[in-house]
Amino acid sequence: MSFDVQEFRSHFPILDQEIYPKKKLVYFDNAATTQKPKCVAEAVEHYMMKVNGNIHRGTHKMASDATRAYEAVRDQVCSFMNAASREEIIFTKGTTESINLVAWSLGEMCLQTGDEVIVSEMEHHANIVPWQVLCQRKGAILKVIPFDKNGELRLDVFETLLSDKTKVVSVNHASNVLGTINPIEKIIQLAHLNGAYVVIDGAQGIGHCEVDVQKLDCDFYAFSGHKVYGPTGTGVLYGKRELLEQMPPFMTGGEMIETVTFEQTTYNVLPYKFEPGTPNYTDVIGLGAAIGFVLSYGKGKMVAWEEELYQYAISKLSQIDGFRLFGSAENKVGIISFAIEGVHHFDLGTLLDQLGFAVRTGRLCADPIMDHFEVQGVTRAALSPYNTKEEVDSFYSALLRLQQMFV
Amino acid sequence: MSFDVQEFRSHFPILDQEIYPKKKLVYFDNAATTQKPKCVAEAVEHYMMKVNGNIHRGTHKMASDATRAYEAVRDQVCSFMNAASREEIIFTKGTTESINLVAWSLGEMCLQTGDEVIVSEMEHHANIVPWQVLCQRKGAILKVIPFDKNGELRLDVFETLLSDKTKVVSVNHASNVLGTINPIEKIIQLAHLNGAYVVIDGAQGIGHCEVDVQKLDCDFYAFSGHKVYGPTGTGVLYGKRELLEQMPPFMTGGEMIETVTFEQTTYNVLPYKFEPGTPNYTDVIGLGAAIGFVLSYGKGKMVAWEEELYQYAISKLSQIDGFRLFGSAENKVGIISFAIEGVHHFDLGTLLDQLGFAVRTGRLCADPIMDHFEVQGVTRAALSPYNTKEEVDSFYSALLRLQQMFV
Amino acid sequence: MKTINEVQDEIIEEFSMFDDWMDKYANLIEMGNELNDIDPKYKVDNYLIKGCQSRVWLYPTFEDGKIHFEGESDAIIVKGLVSLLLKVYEDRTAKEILESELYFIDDIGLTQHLSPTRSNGLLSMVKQMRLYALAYDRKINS
Amino acid sequence: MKTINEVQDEIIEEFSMFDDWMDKYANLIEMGNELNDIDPKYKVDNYLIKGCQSRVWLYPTFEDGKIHFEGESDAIIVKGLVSLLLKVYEDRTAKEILESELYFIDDIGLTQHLSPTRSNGLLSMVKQMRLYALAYDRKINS
Ligand SMILES: Cc1ncc(COP(=O)(O)O)c(C=O)c1O
Ligand SMILES: Cc1ncc(COP(=O)(O)O)c(C=O)c1O
Repeated sequence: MSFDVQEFRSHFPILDQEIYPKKKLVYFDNAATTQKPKCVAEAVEHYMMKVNGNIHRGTHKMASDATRAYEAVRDQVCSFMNAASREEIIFTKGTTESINLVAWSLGEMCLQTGDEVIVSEMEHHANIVPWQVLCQRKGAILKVIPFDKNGELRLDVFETLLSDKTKVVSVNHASNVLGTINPIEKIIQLAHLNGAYVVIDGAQGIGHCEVDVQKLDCDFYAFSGHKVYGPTGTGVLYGKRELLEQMPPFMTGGEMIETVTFEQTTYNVLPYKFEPGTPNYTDVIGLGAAIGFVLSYGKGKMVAWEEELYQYAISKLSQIDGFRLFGSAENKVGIISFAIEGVHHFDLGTLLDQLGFAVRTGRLCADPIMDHFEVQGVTRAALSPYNTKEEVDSFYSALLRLQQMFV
Repeated sequence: MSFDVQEFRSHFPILDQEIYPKKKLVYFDNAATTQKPKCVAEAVEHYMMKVNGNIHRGTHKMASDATRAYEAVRDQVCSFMNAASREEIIFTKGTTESINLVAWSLGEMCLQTGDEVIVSEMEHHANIVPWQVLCQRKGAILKVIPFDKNGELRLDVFETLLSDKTKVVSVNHASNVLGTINPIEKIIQLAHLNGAYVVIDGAQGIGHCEVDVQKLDCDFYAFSGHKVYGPTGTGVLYGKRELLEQMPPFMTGGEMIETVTFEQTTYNVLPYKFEPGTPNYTDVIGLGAAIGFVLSYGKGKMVAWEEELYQYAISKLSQIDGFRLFGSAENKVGIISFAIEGVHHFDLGTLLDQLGFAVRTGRLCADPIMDHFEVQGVTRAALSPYNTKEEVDSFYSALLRLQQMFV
Repeated sequence: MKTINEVQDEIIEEFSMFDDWMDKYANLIEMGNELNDIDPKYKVDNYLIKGCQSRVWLYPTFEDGKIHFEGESDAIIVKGLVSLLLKVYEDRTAKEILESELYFIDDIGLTQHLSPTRSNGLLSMVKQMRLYALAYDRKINS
Repeated sequence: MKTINEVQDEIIEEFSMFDDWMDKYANLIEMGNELNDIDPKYKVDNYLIKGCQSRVWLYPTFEDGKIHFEGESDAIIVKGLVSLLLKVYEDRTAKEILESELYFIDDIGLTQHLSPTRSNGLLSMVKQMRLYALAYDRKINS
């Protein structure tokens, strides 16, 4: 059965608006955040306005209904990622918190002076700075896998970086700038052969790739709800149980403890040990609706359409004089970071906005990629399955038109 | 002008439901989380479904509209607490994260082996464990201000605990179990005389007390949005600018940096330095609506009604044989933690639920208070200005009726 | 001797007579009151199943291939639930316990007591009973 | 010499002629193109105002109680905005700058460029101009 983009799109009423008088919105900022289907807003509204009770400790009905709904999302995420058990799913406020959590806790558990952590040159700042700070604190060394001219990781260099000093390898599943889908199976294998733990920053991966954490055998996988049709303020950290068991907690407080005295505190079992305080249960329930939504279409079908759209867009945009694409890996998500010769990305973004196109411009939280290409920034059109070929066409025409303004 | 509880209540349609067949909901679990007025859900829905764009870096209209709305809430919170500048307002996911942030960062900045941190015996776990963990890491010592039989802090003991070793004092504004409003002005003064920084856990304070951080002169003030009519997943940390400037960041990632290379990272200015990653902007905007709602009534009026209700409730409930109140400080918020002789709190909570009453039972994330009274738990009815005298009456009757079941 | 499911069905039938939840809970309370307390010397941390809201002690003995449980709780409703569990699992073999499926709690409308949270020790108690059964099963088969 | 507000009003009038935002931006681009680049030796980090999306350099000189600014940006629209700011603040006294209120940006419908975020350096540039003015004011009055 083929993918009916108009039907899919109908779940996202936000897309049908004039963002300026007579300018239809074309939303291509999907790598920054996706739009939310109606069912997500409905779930959030339902639990905010009809069944709101603080979860876990409550004896009353709204509290236990909300608890059940919240914990059901844990089960759902567990099977969405094919984790071995629900205890391996930790809710956070986003990828950034997930990575900070694992960098802190895993670092406390396993990192010594002189040890090494490997990231890649194409990471988002969220997957660089926490490791950098950790290395500084521990006297460890941060190593970097470079990428080649197509925007693919140099696995040959990676192999030379690996040694018995390597304790952690943390790379993204897909790059938010280059779009590259990294060969994480291979990276995980190589790292494990050297006894290193592997963290996957799945912010851009989760919505576009099949994720089976048991098959991948990664030790951690992090993602944000808001990039996969869910609410802001939600995120997930998957971690292997035996590691989560050994790691010290990151944040502390209520709910994550078993008993507290001023002399000694014992911690609660997984996953609660890593979820102190009142969780963002309303939005987590919204995340559950988002995942249900994705499953109802099937990631495969959604991605197939996104891929078709991507190929279509690239074939058009490459016809533009001076069009430069950043990232042409063989295996990509629908992210198109580009420049048009002689046009500053900020100027382009500003005028595209006036024409109704929502794109992102600038350094995209990835300074090392900008340094690699020696540019100050790029313009990024990131596609989602709710986008259409007509939108791509009009984007193409808009670029041609704007290009004229700068000559 | 007097307070019209029915009018106020009309903003909370959740309250008008039968939670079980023929059982009207009576919501007394307000210290765990308050219900949300319609305007909060509307704001969230609006920014989720009509104006959703990831904030701060966007060049497109939805991104900048959402940014403006998000940053406007910072201004609003700034004036709500009377902070000296908007840079002093950090958004977090809740009190627990706020306290973890300050415990980590302030601890890194100022705590040495042998130094001391003071908390009180009536703290929520969220204001104990982070300090305990910090003290362990730093080789510092945790001291505890005890409370007396009325549930009031022993300031005389506090004075003896203070010394030039004291680096931080962290106490709650109001206790989530005893209801006590602590004399924080006095505590802040005394601590400052000894050169210690003061952190106020305002989770229960913000909704019930006037909070003017400049007048109080506290160094930090933390609260959760969900306890003051706002969405879950939102929280605030107020901190004095000169301290926030000096403190190292807690979590790191995108948006909180200025430039990143693998050798060195420089941080962004306040408040962004402490807000890495995509913030929960949708809910923060909801928090703005909640604060606007509170301001439109005036905290003073709301609290006056809560106080009247509290006095009314206490006068009724004290008539029950074997009724024991935990916390009878002179200055209290509308929190009634109690036991009925011979009835286990869990049994009571379970049956109250069946009658439609939402209360909280158990240890209330405050083990030291339970240890103090040598009880396994309590039952807590926490009032909010949307509660009515009729609700209190029916609660009183319910308790009498249930008491019969256990004889 | 009745099977585990027969006992469950009996309990379901007994509870089906109460239209009113009040009567249902009154019945549980009565059962709780009637249940013998366990020997105080077993009311120690070793046999304590930690739940946040109520404490449950569970003390197993093994004899002739069967498991015998004593149990208690400080909350009377939970004690009533304990007494139901004991009825169902009393003097069963490890195998019977491990293969059983508990449905009566759901059926008598007390599912909330099995929520995956710490509001009481019931779920933990069921788990603990199975753990004891598992350990015993391994022991006698090794 | 015209006052700051007179210059602002002129700019507003000029922009009011454009119905179409396209023309408005085309005009900004033209202004950007016409603005003289600053001396490359001042195009250094010291005079760089950091904005995430575009870079702006601002080089002040002080003479006869007045402040003279040169400015540049790598983004042409921002450069157009710079040129407007320079027009408004060109050869003013510190006092004039400090007492002025910038309303033209709002009035010509470019408020978004003043949002309290880092999407461009405009807000920072206005701040920086005021800081220079403040420093100069202190210097000549001390
Ligand atoms: C006094 C006090 N401090 C801290 C907290 C923790 O707040 P949150 O769970 O929203 O992080 C609470 C909430 O119960 C509280 O009452
Ligand atoms: C690859 C990658 N990692 C991490 C992040 C950070 O995600 P969040 O801002 O939701 O924490 C992003 C989001 O831009 C991303 O694209």
